[in-house]
Amino acid sequence: MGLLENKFNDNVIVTSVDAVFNWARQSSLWPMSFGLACCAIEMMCTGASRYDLERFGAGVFRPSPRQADLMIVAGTVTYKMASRLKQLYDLMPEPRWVMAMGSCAIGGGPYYKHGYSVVKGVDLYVPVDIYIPGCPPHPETLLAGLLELQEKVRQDRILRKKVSA
Amino acid sequence: MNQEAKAGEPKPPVINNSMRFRTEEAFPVLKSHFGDAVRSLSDTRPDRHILVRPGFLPEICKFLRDDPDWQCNMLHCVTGLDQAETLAVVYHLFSMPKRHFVVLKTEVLRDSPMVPTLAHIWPSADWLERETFDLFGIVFEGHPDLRRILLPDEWIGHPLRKDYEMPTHEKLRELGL
Amino acid sequence: MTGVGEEAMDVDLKSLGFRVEERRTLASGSDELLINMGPQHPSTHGVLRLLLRTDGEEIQEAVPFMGYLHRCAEKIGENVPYDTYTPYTDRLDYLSSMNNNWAWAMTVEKLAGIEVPQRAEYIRVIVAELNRIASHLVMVGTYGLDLGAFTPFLLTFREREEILDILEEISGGRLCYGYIRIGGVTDDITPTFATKCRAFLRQYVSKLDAINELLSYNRIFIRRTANVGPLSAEKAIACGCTGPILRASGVDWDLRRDEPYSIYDKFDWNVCVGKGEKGQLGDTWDRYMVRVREMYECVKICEQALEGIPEGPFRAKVPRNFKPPAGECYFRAENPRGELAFYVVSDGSKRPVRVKVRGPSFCNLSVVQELSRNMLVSDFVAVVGSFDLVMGEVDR
Amino acid sequence: MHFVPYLHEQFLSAWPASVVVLLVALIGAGIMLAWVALVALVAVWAERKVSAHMQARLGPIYVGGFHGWLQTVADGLKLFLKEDIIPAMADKWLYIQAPVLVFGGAFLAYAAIPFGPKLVVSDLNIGVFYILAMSAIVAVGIIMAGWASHNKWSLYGGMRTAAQFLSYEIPSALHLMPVIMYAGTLNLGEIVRSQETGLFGWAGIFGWYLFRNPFLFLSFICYYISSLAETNRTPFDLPETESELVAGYHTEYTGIRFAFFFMAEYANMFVAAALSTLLFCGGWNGVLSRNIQYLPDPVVFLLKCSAFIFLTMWLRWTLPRFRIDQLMALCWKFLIPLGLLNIVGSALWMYIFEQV
Repeated sequence: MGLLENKFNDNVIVTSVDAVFNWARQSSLWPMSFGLACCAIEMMCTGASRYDLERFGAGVFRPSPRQADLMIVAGTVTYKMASRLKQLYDLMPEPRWVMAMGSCAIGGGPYYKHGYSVVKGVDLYVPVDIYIPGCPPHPETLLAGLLELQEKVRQDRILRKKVSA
Repeated sequence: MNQEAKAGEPKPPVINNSMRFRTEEAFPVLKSHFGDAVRSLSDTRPDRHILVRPGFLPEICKFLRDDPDWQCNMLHCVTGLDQAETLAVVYHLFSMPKRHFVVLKTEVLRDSPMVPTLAHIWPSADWLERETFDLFGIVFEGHPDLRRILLPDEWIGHPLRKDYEMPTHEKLRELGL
Repeated sequence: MTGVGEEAMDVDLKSLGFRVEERRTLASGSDELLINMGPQHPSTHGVLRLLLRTDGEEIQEAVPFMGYLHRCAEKIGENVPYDTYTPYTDRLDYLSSMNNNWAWAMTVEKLAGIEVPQRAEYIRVIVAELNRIASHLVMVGTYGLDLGAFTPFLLTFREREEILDILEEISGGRLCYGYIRIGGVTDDITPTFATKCRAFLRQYVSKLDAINELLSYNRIFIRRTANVGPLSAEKAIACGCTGPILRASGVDWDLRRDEPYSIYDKFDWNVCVGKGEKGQLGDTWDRYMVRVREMYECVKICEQALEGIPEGPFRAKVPRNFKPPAGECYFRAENPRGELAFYVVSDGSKRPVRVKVRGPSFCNLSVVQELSRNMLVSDFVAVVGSFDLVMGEVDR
Repeated sequence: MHFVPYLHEQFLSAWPASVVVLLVALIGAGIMLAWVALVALVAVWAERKVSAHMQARLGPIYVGGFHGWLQTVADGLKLFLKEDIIPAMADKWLYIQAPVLVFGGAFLAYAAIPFGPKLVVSDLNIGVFYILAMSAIVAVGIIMAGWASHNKWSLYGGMRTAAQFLSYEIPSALHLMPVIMYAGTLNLGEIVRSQETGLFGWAGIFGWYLFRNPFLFLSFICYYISSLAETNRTPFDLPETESELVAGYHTEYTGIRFAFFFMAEYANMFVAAALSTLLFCGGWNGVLSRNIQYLPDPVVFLLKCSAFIFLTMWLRWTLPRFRIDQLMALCWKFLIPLGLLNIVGSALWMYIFEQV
């Protein structure tokens, strides 16, 4: 969007264009098939028949970060993995979102105290949009997180100027 | 339940847990073969172990593997131990044909932890020893490829030693992790 | 490929953790290609990294690197009380949490000499076998995925959900249960548990047959897996392989029969051994099929155990401030992936001095490097998939 | 094209002929482009729904209300809005051209596909040849993408494509030969017209080349298999195997460029289905005689195409994938010899039974 991004004051045209764009983005959040640990199994369950992420248009798990919109950090991030995770995040094209799934990704979880090699929260490396608690979270919790994220995407300002903080 | 019970080989007695440790029986045999290299038999419960001198470990293991009475064809586990003054390595040897375990232990000094490798006797020792090296800093002499296996190469220290301090996030970031 | 000088390549390879000698062989302008497979790759099942040295499609060598999920399980074991460690064992091999819990509980019970009530033993067998089915289902499904068949994956997961429902009902968890505790189980089974189990097991066999028809006996599937990556029995034993991998190589060895723990000697079932029906003994198809057949046996065990649940307490009396006597103890149990063993050293306090986890996947994985020689990339994916690695247990 | 001179004479006589030709071509291209986009959108949505229902799922259900019918529109719009990344080490020119070429190849083939007796952009007298040639361009594009991405997985995908496409070009052409021998023309419309009546003058389904003789039936099956391979569909989706090559040749492509690859795949699928329909299954001829065919011709044609597309999807969600050497063995040891056999067999059949 480059040149046009965040250049306009609110008016009917840009507001409706934004609404359409945001609708497209929120309806098609393709996650990267990136599983780290236990939570990855629950992520797979969420994508599988009973919970079926694809109902929300988010079931296209892309193996390549280049085509993904959403990185679900599903599991424990270790220091050995963290730099790779950062690299994967860098490979994703804008706009991109990150979900920290499970307590390990949120803040180290059960490995917080004695886990010498566990990163205490993936937000030390990449910006996180949605935190999904649980160890591991129930698939329904992940779905709830996805709906929250859709809400967040829906309120994004693309052509309109950002609201100054 | 056991249809193909092998003839001539009695089925081990069925109790709640039928793991068979023959460490006690192995001790006099090893003592007579290797003399001073075999130091003592521990009196720990429920499992006991034989303390051997590190230098003779490969020979003893080779004996246990090749001797028809023992036939320990599988190195089941290699464990590092931090015993304050010394570091120790515990080997659980298992014999599939004879269905028994023999437990060996060897102690080394904390400052120069050198143990000869068993990788040429059992290929499975390769990774198990690398892991022990990674987490305890015990050097296995003659190991074909002694590198860190679980932790990143940049890591400093051996975390399962009792005197290891938890690194801070900032410190690890400085290492480039 | 274009414009990479030798020096740049050297640096590149060094960052990949390659050894110096091999760096030289590559830098001298050979046709070989170094490819990183993982830690983020769809078919490495988690965060395994494999460095492939390939010549065209043919792999010369594949070097596994792990530790991307090293979660310090052994360090934590030294720092928490015995019972508190149970939830951490859940997360070792997260596809078979019940079996892990059980192995840990039995290790501590052996150390402290605790006798477990019969009712608890039966419940343990049932939940562990159910979990074994669930674990093998994941393997079957993801293995289909590795070979390009997507539908079996979803069908197996649908079946797995049924098991998870049953286990959730008694334990409260879907994946990590923490249900089997030292001395018994956390809670008695619910009144509907047995009927639900029976209902599930009754319809399960036919569903499994359907999955077999769809995948296991598919001609393309057989051609992709038979005669691929055969593992000899000698090599399997020498490398410390256990469980389905060992059995697929023709070694008739199952701890549940040959070294029975708990009450496994009371049931009538068969050990599934690879026979090399579709190709060589110990090939990928055998490794896959051993698991499929084991699921049928699990159903048998479950059905018999369900018949025999006695009345009585579900947990032995274990003091709240549990302190086992000083000593050391080694115990192993047959997990879906092989023999999970714990080695515990106690000094009589409420925390262990040392906990060692011998993960079956860790030892199984060590064979991959040797098997990978002169193999096509597609075959290699099939071989790695057939080992059914769970990185939580490899890296611990 | 009788249409152009007619237009020229009646309405646009003031304009030079070349401009009128260009104008007509542009309008045709525009319509076809819209059609290709529509086909891709519907096919992607259908694929997701079909796969979902085969796997005890629902598939897209919320986006756009009715069974998620706007899902692909949202996907396309989103891909259009994504950041466009060209990897630093990539061969920039080839990288940019590759998706255009892949999509272009698929799109150009549409020019010669007749949707009804008169409904064709360009009624080429070498239609079959032209479509085969155009779909070969796709292979070049994919190889370019694989090479230019500077990614080893992409390179593998590209190289596999090179091997696979070039091999399968041969059987797919060979198995069309018997039909061309029967029809005596390469014009697709003519081929369809020649299927109006068949053996003993029976009309309808007996006119289809599929049922003319056993060799043609075999040819059809073999052609269908090779067309699967040419459109990268399971069990022949080796160039983009997810579990082996991450995403194959389009691993590094983002946003709109990736969308082009994606669309090309489904556009190609339609071309393959259309060829099967036109050459073997009577094109727009219904199962009964043309005299009692009440459905409009394009509808019949599209219904048949949809059936083939559904079959392709069905296979995709059922079968595992071949290995590269098995794929090659199938082509060279099985399909090509059979193709030669079918040509000889059909020729003999024609000579003996139909006295052509």
